[in-house]
Amino acid sequence: MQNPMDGVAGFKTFQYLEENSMTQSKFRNLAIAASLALMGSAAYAQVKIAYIDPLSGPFANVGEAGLKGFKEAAEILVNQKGGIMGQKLEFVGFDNKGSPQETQIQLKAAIDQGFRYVTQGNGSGAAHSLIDAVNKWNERNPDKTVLFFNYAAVDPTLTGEKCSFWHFRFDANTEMKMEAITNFMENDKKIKKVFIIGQDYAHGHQVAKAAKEMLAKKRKDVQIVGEDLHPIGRVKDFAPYIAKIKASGADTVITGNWGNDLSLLVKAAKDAGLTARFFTYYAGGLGTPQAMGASGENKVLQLTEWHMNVPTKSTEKFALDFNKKYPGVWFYYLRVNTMVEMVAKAMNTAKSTDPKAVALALEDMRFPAENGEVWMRKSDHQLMQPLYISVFAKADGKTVKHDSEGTGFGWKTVASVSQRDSQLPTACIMSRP
Amino acid sequence: MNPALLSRGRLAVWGGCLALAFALPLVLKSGFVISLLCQIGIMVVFSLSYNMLLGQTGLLSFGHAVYYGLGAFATMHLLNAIGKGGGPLTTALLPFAGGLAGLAAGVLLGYVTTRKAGTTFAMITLGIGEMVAACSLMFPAVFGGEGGVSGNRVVGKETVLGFSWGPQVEMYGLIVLWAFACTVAMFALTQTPLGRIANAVRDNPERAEFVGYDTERVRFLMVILSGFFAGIAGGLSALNYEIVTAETLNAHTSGVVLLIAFVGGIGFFYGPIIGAILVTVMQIVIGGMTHAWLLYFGLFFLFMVLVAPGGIASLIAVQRALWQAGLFRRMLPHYLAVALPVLVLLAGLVGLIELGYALLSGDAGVGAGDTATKVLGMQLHLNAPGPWLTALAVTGIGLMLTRWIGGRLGVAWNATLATLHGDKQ
Amino acid sequence: MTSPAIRIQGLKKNFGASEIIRGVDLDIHRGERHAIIGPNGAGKSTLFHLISARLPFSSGAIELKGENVVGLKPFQINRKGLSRSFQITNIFHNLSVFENLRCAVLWSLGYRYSFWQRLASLKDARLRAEQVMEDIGLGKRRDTPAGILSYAEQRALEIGITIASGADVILLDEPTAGMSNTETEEAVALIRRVTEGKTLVMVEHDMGVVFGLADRISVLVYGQIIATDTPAAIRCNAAVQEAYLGTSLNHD
Amino acid sequence: MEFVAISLLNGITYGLLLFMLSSGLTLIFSMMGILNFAHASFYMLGAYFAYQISTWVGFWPGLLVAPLLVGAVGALIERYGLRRAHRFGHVAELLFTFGLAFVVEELVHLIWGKSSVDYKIPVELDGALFTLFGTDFPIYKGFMMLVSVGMLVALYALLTRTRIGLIIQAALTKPDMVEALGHNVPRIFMLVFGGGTALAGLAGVIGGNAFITEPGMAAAVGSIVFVIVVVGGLGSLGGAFIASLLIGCIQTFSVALSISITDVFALVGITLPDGSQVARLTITQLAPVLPYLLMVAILIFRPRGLMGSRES
Repeated sequence: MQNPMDGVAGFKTFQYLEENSMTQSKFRNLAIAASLALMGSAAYAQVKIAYIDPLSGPFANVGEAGLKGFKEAAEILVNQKGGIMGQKLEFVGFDNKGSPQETQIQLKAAIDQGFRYVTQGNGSGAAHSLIDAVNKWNERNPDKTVLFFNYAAVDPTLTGEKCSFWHFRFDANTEMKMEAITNFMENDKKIKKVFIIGQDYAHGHQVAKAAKEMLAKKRKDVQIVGEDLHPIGRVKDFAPYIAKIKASGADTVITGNWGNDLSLLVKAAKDAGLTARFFTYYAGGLGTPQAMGASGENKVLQLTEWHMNVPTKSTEKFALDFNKKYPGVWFYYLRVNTMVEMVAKAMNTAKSTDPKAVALALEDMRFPAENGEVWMRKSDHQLMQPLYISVFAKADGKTVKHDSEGTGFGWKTVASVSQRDSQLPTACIMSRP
Repeated sequence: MNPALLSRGRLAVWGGCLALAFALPLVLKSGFVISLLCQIGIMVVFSLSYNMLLGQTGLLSFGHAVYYGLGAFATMHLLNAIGKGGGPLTTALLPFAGGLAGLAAGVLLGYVTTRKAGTTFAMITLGIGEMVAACSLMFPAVFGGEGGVSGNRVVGKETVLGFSWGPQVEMYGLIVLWAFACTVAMFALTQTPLGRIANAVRDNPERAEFVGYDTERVRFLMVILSGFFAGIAGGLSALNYEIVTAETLNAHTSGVVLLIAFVGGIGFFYGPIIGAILVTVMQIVIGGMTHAWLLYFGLFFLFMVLVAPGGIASLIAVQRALWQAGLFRRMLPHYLAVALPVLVLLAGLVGLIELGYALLSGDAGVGAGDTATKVLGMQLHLNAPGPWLTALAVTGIGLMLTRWIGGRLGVAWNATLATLHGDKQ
Repeated sequence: MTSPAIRIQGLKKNFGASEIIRGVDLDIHRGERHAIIGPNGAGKSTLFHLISARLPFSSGAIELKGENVVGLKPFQINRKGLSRSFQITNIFHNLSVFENLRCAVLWSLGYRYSFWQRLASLKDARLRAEQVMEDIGLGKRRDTPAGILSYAEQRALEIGITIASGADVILLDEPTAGMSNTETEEAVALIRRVTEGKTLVMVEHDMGVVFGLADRISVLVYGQIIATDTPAAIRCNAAVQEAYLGTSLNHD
Repeated sequence: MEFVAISLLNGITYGLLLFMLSSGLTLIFSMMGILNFAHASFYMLGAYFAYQISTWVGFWPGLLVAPLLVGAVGALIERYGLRRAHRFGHVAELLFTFGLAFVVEELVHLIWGKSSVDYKIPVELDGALFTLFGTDFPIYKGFMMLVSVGMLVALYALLTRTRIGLIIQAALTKPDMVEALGHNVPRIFMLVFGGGTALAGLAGVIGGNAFITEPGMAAAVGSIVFVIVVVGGLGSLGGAFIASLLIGCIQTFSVALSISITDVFALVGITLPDGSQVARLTITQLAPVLPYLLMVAILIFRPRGLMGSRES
């Protein structure tokens, strides 16, 4: 049985999950929020962004890590540097429990409390729900528009067929990531046989489809020796899948798996002595390195916009401070910082906190992020940024200076993809207000 | 037994509820509260439909969300299929199509599940629920994969009596109408031969067979009808959220409806209504205040199972019986007397739990006990013994007082109940 | 001549290796009051369970009013006009006395699984249930949940449910078990009243009741009927005397 | 061939782990008539207790102590929770365990956090036991098999060679009779519940590090254990054993079959229309649903289960 409460249609009206910057008591805040909600007014001296992600239930750890990242980024990268036209930027958590329907309720709660910006990232289902709801809201309430910043939902259709003027994505989508991975594979002639394994849902299907199409174009000689989809979160023992991969003779595995489905897969591979390399999207953070441990050494590769051993101007310090301040939560999302800085810059440039003006300012923005110059493409609102392929290797204090999540293993860059090279054409036909 | 379904008293209650439901958005203008009321309305229909099985027929189902979810998907697909060809009137009637889908699912699945009652029924519904949920992720063409299926309830520019259903408050009106109609229908069903025989089958299936009824057929019919109303609830949720995801038919949703019905009281028709309102509102209050709300909710549920397995409705019913017998006044001082120690005990427990959360998984993360942390609005040092000892002491005192005064309440309660039943005999 | 109310031929029932009913042949005439007696463990209740299809039998045949009823389910047999009571009270505990009785009359009045008619408007069902309620003397307990009735009242309700549908073949399984003398007398009067003009088959231990009520008596010993005759004849039957060795068949 | 051998090993290992879980559930159900919804939560507790103990004194003491602790917790819950719920009937009991499942999960969140914990396989058991057709068979899996079989033998000995075992065995088939014979049934209930949960705890101790110790681990195995108990037959330990191995092997072998439903039907000469999504599903995709299908089929065609002696 899964936790029966996850789906409880729970609503948190007055969700003040202030982590540590609160000066008033929660109860007083509650009262204020309640009266504001009743009046429906929005007299804030701050710029507030509603963070709508799971804060309870099975994905709560991921949601909480994200929220802490946003708060820290807002504080250090914006508020300590003068804020937004003198106002503070603040992130407030709204618990959607990972449910697309709950997401809509939380959006309503946020709008009621005067929020005009929302951000979300965990789960494309919730992202779809949010993009629909925001579009409809803006259509029905043109004087109170809302803008949606997506920091991690990677379904290509969100900036493709379903693209919206009111949605900006700061993470590379599935296809862009696969483009980068297959570009890398194109040059690695050791790869002969590829096995694709994924979770049996939209994301897994998209990864598999992109991998097949792109490999067919770039490496005609590579043989795809197998393709498996397994139900998400239901497989305990991956040994049979590993046995199958082994039997297929694959030297490379591509997977879009995340969370336990990834950790268990890697552990089972190690147990069975499978030597194939794993190309992954999500091996880098949020507990996966810890769960994989030594079994991932020199076997697991990941594609990210950044990792701890990519040299930066200030993010290294930021990350170390973050890890110290929140023991047990490891800094992972550089794109969160990028997003916070870009949003602040857009507001300052537009000299307005009106969502439409901010959206227009964000379009086509070029920004020197810590991982290199990034560009928000106007045609589909997809951020173009450099990407890194790295392998899980023993921390040595030099090229692998920092380990990941205290495991003694860290990420070693094996290739980087420039912002320009990660670009792909889009199917977006955007309707603009 | 009053021969009229709509006696004057009953008519007043029904009318009052309807009037109250319509009046609420006039007082509470907040869009969020209206969304909330919409959710309550949907859950009322859903949990009442669930109680047709558990409360009225004695069938413990762990897969009721299947009917709800399929109703929602059917409604959404129909909404999208009609597209521009429809109008607000068609949209308003769509939940009926959801009901028909739930009914069809009831015919199909009920045929399999209702062969048995009791534990076997519970497990087979669990299995079928898991199966449908697992399958829903495998057929993205029907269930929309992770993103679900979305649609737009506003069709065209025309309106019916000025309603387009676009604004949430108009949707709320629609939900109230449907919920009211369904509630009346489900209540009426309890007053029909089938409804009564379902009670008989719940109480004693063997005897029901020996007064001429095929218990399998009775269960089957009840599952079908219950599926119909669950499907309507699903259809309403499809219109309300304008998105339906696989989540609507999985085990979580089935678990939720069971909790709601049980907490409200399965032995009474209106129990699930109380449950739907209470569960939702509890989550607002507690969920808004603390990270630990799931824990509090779980403990509350266990408490209800152990202390008031008849749910809130049974507590109300007993008090009402006391009131009518003129005995409520005898108990009132005891209630008041016991309220204080219970509050002390609760305060202590809440303090302990909140301290625990703050120390172990709270704001500053694991092991951050050396910094002053906010707990219940107080700035506390978690590594100092003071707060912990205080909370422990309060809990201890509360426990002792509760046992002492609670014991006296128990004695008075038994005496009063004896008088009550004595009067009846 | 019309066929008997119940005709049993060569009926056998095994539980595993042990044979409980070992070939019973019995005709119950229409309109008679027939008692089945026998020592404990003779299979009397089992015989009832076989007739009413609560248990399947191993071999043999049963006819109800000339119709073969082998393989039918309990509710089907009930619909053919056979109704039974239970040795251990078997009522609808959470329903009121009135509702218990109303449930019992619904099918026979043709309301079946209807969910489009209001119970309250079914005048015939109400009148019939009220009639039975008066007959069994529970008029004052109309709205009391059956579960909290006294034992004797529950036994009366048990009989009430059994006869409410108006079935013309009634099987009563130890209707007076566990009752005091006065209660038994009332129960006998009740049974006599409500089975007027019907076929009654009863299992009973109380010989006073048996000899006071029955037109004919069958004696079941170790799964076989050793005698079927009038009370007077049974009293003098040597085989019966032997089977009941040590027990008196006289009034006590 | 080699694939069959490897899969068989994997299937049996997994099946044995499942048996450890389902044996406790079966015992509890047979004795008390309770379907313990929280059973997998005790499995999770076992893993977390063992993790905590392993951080203090290492893996081996935890192997012994953690299941005992879990059993003690189980016994206390029976004494102060379930026994009370029992007065209100089976539905209340079932709902109690239902609620318990998520209170336990929240408490685990509270105490050990929401992410996975680093519960490691002890060094002594890390590595390959033998290599079969080029695939390593890890020592730890061998160890898991050993513990499972050891537990099976111990359980068998307990049930057939001791007085309490005989009483329990009698209660499996004739619970009323045992009560009538004047045994202290409440205490036996407490023991059985404690014992059953301890078995789940043991499964957690050795399963937690083989897989991942995290708050969702109970939910992940919860429903599969129910399937086993139903398929095997409620109240039948032998049935639970066979069903565990059966489901372990089904899950393992079905992964190997990349043929689609269309192919399956083609084998028996039926051609399915092209293009339907159902037809294109492969057996591998269906693998985790197969146990549920099996359960539904069993419930329809043989409600007492493979080896069960009584219907629920």
